[in-house]
Amino acid sequence: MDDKTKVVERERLDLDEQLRGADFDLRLPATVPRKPFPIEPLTVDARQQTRAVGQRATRPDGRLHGLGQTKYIDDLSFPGMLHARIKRAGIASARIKRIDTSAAEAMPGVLAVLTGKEIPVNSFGPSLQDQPVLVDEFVFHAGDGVAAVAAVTEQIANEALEKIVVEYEPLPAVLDPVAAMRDDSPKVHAPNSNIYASKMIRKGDVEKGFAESDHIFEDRYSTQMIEHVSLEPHAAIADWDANGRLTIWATIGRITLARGDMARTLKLPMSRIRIIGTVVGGNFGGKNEITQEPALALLSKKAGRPVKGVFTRVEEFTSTTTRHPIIMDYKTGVSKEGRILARQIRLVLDGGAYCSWSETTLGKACILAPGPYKIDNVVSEAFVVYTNKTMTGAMRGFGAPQVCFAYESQMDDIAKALGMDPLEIRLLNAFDEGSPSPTGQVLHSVVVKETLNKAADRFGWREPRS
Amino acid sequence: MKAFGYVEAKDVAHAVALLAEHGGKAKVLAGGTDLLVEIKHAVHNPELIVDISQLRELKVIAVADDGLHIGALATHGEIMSSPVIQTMFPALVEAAHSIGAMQTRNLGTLGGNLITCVPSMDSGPALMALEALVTIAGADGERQMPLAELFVGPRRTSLKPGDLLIDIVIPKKNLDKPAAFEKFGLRKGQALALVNVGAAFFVDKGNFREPRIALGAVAPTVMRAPKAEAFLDGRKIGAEAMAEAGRLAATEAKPIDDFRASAGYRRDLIAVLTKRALENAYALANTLAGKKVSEPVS
Amino acid sequence: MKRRGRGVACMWYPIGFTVSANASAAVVKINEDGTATVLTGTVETGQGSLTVLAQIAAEALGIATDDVHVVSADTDTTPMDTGAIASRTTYVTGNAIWLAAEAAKAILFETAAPMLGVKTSQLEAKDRKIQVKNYPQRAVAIGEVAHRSQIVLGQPAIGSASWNPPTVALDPETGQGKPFATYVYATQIAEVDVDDETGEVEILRICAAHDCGTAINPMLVEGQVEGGISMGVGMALQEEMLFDAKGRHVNPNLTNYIMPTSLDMPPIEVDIVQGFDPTGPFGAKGVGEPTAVPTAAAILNAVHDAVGVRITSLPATSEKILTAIKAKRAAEMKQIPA
Amino acid sequence: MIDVTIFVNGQTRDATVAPETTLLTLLREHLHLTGAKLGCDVGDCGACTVVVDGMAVNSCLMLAGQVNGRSVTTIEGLATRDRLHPIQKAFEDSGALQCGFCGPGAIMATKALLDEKSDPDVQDIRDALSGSLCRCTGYTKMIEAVQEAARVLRSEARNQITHART
Repeated sequence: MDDKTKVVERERLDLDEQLRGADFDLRLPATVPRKPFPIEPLTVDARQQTRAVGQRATRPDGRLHGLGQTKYIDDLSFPGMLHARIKRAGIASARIKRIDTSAAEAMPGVLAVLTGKEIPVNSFGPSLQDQPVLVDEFVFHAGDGVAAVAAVTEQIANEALEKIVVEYEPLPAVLDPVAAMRDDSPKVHAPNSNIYASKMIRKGDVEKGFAESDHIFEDRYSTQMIEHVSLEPHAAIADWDANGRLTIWATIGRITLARGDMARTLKLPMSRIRIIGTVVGGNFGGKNEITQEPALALLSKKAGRPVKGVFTRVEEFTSTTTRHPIIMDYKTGVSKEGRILARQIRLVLDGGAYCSWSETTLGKACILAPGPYKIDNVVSEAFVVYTNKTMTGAMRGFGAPQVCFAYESQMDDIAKALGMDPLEIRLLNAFDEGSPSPTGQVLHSVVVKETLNKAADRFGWREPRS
Repeated sequence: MKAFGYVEAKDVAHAVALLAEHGGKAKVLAGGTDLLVEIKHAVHNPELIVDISQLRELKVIAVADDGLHIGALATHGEIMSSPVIQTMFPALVEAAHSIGAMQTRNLGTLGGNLITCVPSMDSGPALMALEALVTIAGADGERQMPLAELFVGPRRTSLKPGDLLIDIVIPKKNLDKPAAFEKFGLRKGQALALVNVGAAFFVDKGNFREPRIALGAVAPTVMRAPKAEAFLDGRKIGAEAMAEAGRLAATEAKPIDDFRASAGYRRDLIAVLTKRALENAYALANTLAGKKVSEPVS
Repeated sequence: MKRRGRGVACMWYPIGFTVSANASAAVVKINEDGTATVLTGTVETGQGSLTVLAQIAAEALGIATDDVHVVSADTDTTPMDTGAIASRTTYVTGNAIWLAAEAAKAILFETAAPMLGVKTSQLEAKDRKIQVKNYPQRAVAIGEVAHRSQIVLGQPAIGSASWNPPTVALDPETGQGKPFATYVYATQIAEVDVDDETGEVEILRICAAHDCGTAINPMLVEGQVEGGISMGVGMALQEEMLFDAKGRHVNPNLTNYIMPTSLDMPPIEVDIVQGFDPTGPFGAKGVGEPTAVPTAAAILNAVHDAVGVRITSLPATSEKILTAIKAKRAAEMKQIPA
Repeated sequence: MIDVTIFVNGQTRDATVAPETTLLTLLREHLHLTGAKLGCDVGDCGACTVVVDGMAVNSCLMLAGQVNGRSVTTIEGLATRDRLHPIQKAFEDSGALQCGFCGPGAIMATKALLDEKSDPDVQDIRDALSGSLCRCTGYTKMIEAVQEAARVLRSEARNQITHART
């Protein structure tokens, strides 16, 4: 840099920066600043209390986040590390006729290319193992991966993806969960039925309850597909040592399960796999299972180098799990005083292309669907169906936000029809300590009424409205 | 991003010369908030980037004999904080403020927003309602034309390869014309417009004079609403007239159905936003006139 | 015109997996200076779970949060854990750590009992000391006990434990059973303004009262509630992954997938309804997921209160709301006899 | 390849990079300043926010060539060896960061706001943070943290003035 430029630069500095510049140790090889030390105390009181529970203790990791020092996966780098990218199908349902990776493999800078056929056990999933790491015969949804590349730079990896030729024979796609339940619907995972799990809760006698009711309310509600949008995309690094031991650094909230899935897909003993969960930049249920990790491991093995894979934001939407859309039919019988006497519920969950955490979501939605209310007569049944869309899985609430939207919307309509205050009808029906749940469980530490009253007091619900 | 060449233009002449030399294979980098996204998504694969982002002479905001000049490289942030624009055209401040977020407003430029030429651009409607002119530098020198003539279609302008938008001028006759900007998006922060509206008119003895209404996101380009304008011109200012102008504007627009909204909903919004823009322009007129509202609009 | 409305929604939500095992194991090592290291297989994914787990270990050992370091998320070094899922970390992993800490503490008590001349059953750990219950004047610093235990007696104070929530399988016919060990409850109330010309909803404020048993760290509980509500706001009004007729994604980016920005979020007032669940660590249950559960319902009930329309499919976009308002007006017009 | 000289966090740095290198890549991969994060790569999420010549920008939307000869402050440039920046301290004390991935960007956006406006109201703060998407916090504690940081910075500025007078 010439002297003239330096003068210009100096003028731009504020005092603070000049002082820091003066402190600059010229021997440092890079711009990375020396770490703050000695650190000022963390908020002393809370973290030093010896009655630790109940304290508003600050988080030690919060300091590192604020300094930009937390090492997320993309902040880690190893000598010789390669960058992986995955080619996405972009078609919702198809048979793969041919995959030609030769042009990509011939590119300078490309060290490994992988297709689904090379994966020892090409399926995984927390309950049903129906999800291929990379699809090999059929495409089940547009976000499926068909091939993976590891190259010395991400730019080269991206260009290599364009050189991979995949020929598809398009197949009919089923996108609507209700249509998917019909016998004549195309089967996502043929020849199996698209309905891949169901659940039933039955208590009392709903028909008798409806007969005794003064009013019957019947409504249908539906919710949408939602993405977790963790700010940190799914990311992982795979590396092997000369003893054939695999280490995976990954954005995964469940390392024990991840190790099991890695062992299964790669046919490796668990003792030869190490999963290190780094600080995860947001999970919300979206990072509870493996995604690209087996592919990265195999690319790393082929190339003999560590391999990093970071999903793009687009892949975060197209190729990771999402929240289940649910179609919810509610039939509720109430007395003229506003007591719920019977409730019949039918839920259809759109499961997308793979099961993932659908069974859990189905179960929780089905059990929670009647709401936090004392109801003697309940039928709640739920079905989850495959469609050729992005798979739905775990997301904050496992079906509960959806059914809560339904039962609480209907509750207000019931209150309105009966001329009751929405708060009062809830207090009338809400669980008490010892109330039986829809599955017959005797509930303990029940405070639903306390939360109703507390929120109402805070809001000023009972004060005259302006 | 794929590989490309990069040249930092020393001045406008240098930029124009580079563009003349490389034609359609070159792309101009002003703020980069649209261009770099489009290159990342492989919408464009330019061979050369001509970086004009540091040309300070294209950032000048000043009143001259022929009107208010806003340099094409003035960022949305600079427009928001310009005392001249704040005083004269709060509608332009509002339009700039409604774009993206602080970080993108500090990068994105007025010229870039106009040249990208997406139908939902937020810079277009208010400027079009103020009958802004644009100055183009090309191989044959500079020329000026109405802003409306710049827009040809979605992402298509009338600029020829080698042309560079350098200046936006609000003509002298409109320097004291009250103008308003209204926008409706799917959220409050970082929203793209479902509909946006610019409106401007003079108050002449309680009547509309030279009303101008421009609509965004409801046609292939930002468009004027001539029927609504003709309806208002010379008419007594009042709430019903404003509402009727809104209804007329809604019939003139050619909105489309897409995943963001239906055409019908966009028409509903045009009617409401046009009415509100007229109301706000009138309120501003009264403020500027320094007098109390003689005729409340509702 | 803007019309104001308010809406309430309450909910219940279970902690842990549905019937199936979701164990946690933990190791607590008391260092020879009386500080402690906790090993857990769970992963910090932003909630602050490691801080909460440190607080649980500290409480059990009578030391401060700062005295505890938590090592997590490494299959080579940390014991198995079902992970950061199902709002289970505080409750299940917390119980495992609490039990492990009790086991480690028992070793300290064996060392301390002869030092203090009492039985182990007479001891408690408090304020960084091992002391005699109801006679705190007789005490010895926990560091001294830990040092003696490890260096002099060769009995390092290390405890390990695991815990799994007790459940009863559901009957396959009727679904009757005890699927979860415990549940939490919550109510949220939203106040909104609805623009009846555009259908736009502005959320003015949300009051949230949440039960989590004992709040191990109220600041982190509030953080969960506030964040969960932002997801609920997105679910209520904005967010939706859209597909074209061929099943391809239409809006796989943050420009067109509309999630709440800071300008879209209302002020949130959080109340923690303090409870005590005897099955949880120091009475704690959990709070992560339930925070996102009642928000959409409360907002849509407020919209109904404001403009009298019931939106039954989410998200309730401004277009859906305006369409419903227009349909309601049309129906009302029909009812007026000519 | 192009040569770039930037003044980053008070230090002059040279780098030779491909023209398509973004400022974010320059910082993260060439200068090893990994505080700014890549969350979307197209200017929507704000995790890559840094301050260039006093203005908060998305570093994923600038080419390295554009910052040649300019001054850049990143999250790594806020704290000194013995002291957190008041914004960092306020974010920590308020529990404003959960997963933390948006944190460096949100803090740099806050820095730009408070440099411009020492006493922002809540609407100003919401406006300044609207380019920093956060999925964990609902922005509530973040807004409280910005208010607290503003209060501390104002009081420090007052003390400095008083100190200068005496």
